[in-house]
Amino acid sequence: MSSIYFVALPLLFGFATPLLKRFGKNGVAYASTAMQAALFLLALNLAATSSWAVEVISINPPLGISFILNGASLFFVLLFMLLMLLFSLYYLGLRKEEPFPDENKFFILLNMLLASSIGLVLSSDIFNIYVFFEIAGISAYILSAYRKTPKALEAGLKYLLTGMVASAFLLFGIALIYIHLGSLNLAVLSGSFHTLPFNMKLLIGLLLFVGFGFKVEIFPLNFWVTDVYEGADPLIDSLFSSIVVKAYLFVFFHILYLFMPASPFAPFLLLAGAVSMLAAEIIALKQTNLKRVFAYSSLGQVGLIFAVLSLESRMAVEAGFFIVFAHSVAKMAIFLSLTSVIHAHKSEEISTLKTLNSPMITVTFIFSMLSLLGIPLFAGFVGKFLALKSFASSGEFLVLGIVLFASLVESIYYFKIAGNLFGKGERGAKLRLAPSQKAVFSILILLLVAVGTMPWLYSGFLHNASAAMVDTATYANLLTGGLK
Amino acid sequence: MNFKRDIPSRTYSGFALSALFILTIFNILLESGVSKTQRAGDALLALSGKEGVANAVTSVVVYFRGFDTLGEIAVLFIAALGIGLMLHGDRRTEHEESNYILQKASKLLFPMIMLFGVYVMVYGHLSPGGGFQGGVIIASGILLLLISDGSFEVPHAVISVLETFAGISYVLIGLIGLLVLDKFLGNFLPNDVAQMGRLFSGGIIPLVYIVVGIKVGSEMSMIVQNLIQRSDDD
Amino acid sequence: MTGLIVMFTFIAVILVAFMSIVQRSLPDAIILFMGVGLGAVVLFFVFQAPDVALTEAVIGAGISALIFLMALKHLGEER
Amino acid sequence: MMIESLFDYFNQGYVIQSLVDTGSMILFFIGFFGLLTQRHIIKIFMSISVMEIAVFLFFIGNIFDVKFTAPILGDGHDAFVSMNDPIPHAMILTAIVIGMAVFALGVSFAIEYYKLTGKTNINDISEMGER
Repeated sequence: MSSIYFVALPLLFGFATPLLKRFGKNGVAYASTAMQAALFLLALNLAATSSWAVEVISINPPLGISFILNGASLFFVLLFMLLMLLFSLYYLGLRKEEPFPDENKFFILLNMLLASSIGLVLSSDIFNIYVFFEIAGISAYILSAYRKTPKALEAGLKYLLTGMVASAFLLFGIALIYIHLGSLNLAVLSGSFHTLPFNMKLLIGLLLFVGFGFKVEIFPLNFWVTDVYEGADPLIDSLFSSIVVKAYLFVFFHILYLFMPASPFAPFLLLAGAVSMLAAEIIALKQTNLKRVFAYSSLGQVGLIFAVLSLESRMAVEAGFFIVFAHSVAKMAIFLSLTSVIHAHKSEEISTLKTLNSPMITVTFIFSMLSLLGIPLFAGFVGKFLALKSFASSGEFLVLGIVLFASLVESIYYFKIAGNLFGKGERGAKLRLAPSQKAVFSILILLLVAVGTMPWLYSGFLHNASAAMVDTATYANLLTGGLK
Repeated sequence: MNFKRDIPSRTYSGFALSALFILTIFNILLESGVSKTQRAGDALLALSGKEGVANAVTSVVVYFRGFDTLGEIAVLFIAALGIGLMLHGDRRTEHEESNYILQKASKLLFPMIMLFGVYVMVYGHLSPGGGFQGGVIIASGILLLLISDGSFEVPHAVISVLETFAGISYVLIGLIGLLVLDKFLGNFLPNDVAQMGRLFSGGIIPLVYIVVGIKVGSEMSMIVQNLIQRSDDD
Repeated sequence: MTGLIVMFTFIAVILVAFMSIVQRSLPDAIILFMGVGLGAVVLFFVFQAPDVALTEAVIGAGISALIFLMALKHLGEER
Repeated sequence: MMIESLFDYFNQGYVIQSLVDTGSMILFFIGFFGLLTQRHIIKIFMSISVMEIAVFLFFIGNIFDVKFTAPILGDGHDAFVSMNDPIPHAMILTAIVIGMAVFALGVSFAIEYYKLTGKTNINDISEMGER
């Protein structure tokens, strides 16, 4: 079973939707969810084999394009498939009383976003990464502007403009790489990148940083993120914060480790991540719009992941992967519950939580926020503990202090939200949840608690994943030397 | 932070701009003397000699880096879908008659443009051109009709059948390559060099480029019609 | 010979691009932008890249011009 | 006689390359300058397109070799020798079409936004307002 199906099947589904419409109103919805379930099983079976694998496309690397399956990329593929499956199950419940207009288009965009995120993670050719960069981008622009309200259109317009500028700089970087190194294959490039003089490395590094920086939401380039989160539908925000950002983060650090293993720019990246976390948490204090608060908290957590991963040690990468998992699951839970709250109460202010009357959603909010804070017995604790340990072990005590202070600030506005949840005011009517939505919430809560209480459950898998991520030597000779 | 207000004022951005500009120019000029690096393209040129295709760029676009073109088709498909979603105007309102010259000229020009578009698409692997260029030329032919003939409307049913057929067959060609050669988008059809000049001489390459042309043509005409139709409404 | 053509076309493209960006009236800016597309087609042709020249001609000067004009039809003046 | 030496001087590889470098960099920064200072939404799309055209010219110009021909067989060339590298042509082909697709989508967003709010100045496009 080859890993091409992750990209080929959603594309086939997208192109064949006019035919699927023949099978009645729910034809497209059930076909899409069934396909995602099948791909999730494929991801599980591929993840079981922990050895490296090369999936050749049209001709053998290093001339052709190929997918590389190692511990790290399979961890991300598994995470994305799991979250997208839960998202689809949740939406199946939601669409009964509040379907999206033009629903077939929504399912096509959903699957294209999934296919391109997985393509970004698996691809080993830098121009192929640019093409997936664009596919993920363009489906995200349309998803954010889907409701066609002035806010949504403004969000889509801003996201599109920053995306176009980012892709112009990224293409400029790729052009320079091909002119001076003669190849597009990541393995060949990682072997010959150090031969470049320092100023060319600086220029290419700067261009790639700006190209990916917009999408990785790092400090100087993330002015557009909160407007997009507030403009888009909360259902779409859950996809942005748990799948799309993580795919771009993985690609950014995958290229950084391959091109510049002990890079002279690492301290600068570390600082950018720490400042981005601090700035996001502080601004989040005075926000009253629910979506905007959790957008800033996503920015903060992404800044933390960025800082940890730029330490480039195996333990730091493992910590980063733990935080990625905990943050994605928690943010998916939060934004899905936000969707139910906003669809029921029609207002996005924090004060609406006072009139919320739904034990399930309250429990989801509390568990996710505790996990984001890194409280023991929850998934976030393992990641944050390892992160602080790796900061300390590589002597970055200033960044350690910034991260601790930012987590303190973060806990302040989480308690503010918790206060509204448990406020004494009269409670509105009980929020009705479809059975599939209840199932999704309970699975997410179970994931947070299970991983928090029993981290040994999958720390072996993550250890192998982080080792694969840092082990660029095998990556290099795998492609050029021994083929499958 | 608001999108535009925070970008520093004109003078400051001018200064930052020129600093970056000097750095880039200095870097690139300094490097332009670097010895001619051995590029992957030369190896692909040798390979494309054996593919039986005269246009090396087409063999790279469709076969060697065929996955990029599949991604490219996905981008265009999503763009057409998004524009259809955004500009979904109602049926074409009564459009005032365009002037006489345009009507007569377009009747004369339309077959030429379509013929040229089909030629560019089908001969993509022998002469410059191919699926993308051919498809867009056909779309500009349809654009000419949309402008000149007020009541003309792109037949939505025909276009979506063409589009679906082209998209599915492209992915199926890829999957057949996966099953036959264990390489997605592998060239499973015979492509001997002897018949270089013949129409179907490059194995799957001409097939794929014609399918790409049909898809690009139908999508571009949908985009063009949505843009024109929307602008008639107010 | 190609060097001279490259130099003069580049100078022309740069001038036309600068004028199209700082131009006050939008219709003129769009027509000048089509000039930039045309200059790019000539340059791609001189750089021995016929496929890219044909694509840039059809898309850069053809369809983009239509999209700009349709946008201009709407967004001309601010309400 | 002086004209031939002028032609020969300009035909050297590194002269053309430095012309291409400077020319496309100036074009890139004209686009970047337009992006930072222009207000109207169409002007912003135009400057981003100028930036992208500059990157395409830079890329194709830098791998262009005066002595080589286009990578297409026919009229006298029957083997792929001494021909320009086809990979950048394929990449730029894809990038032009991607740029146009995203640009067309952006214009449709701008048209819909103008229909609802009548705003085209990028500074006024702020429905949400930062608290």
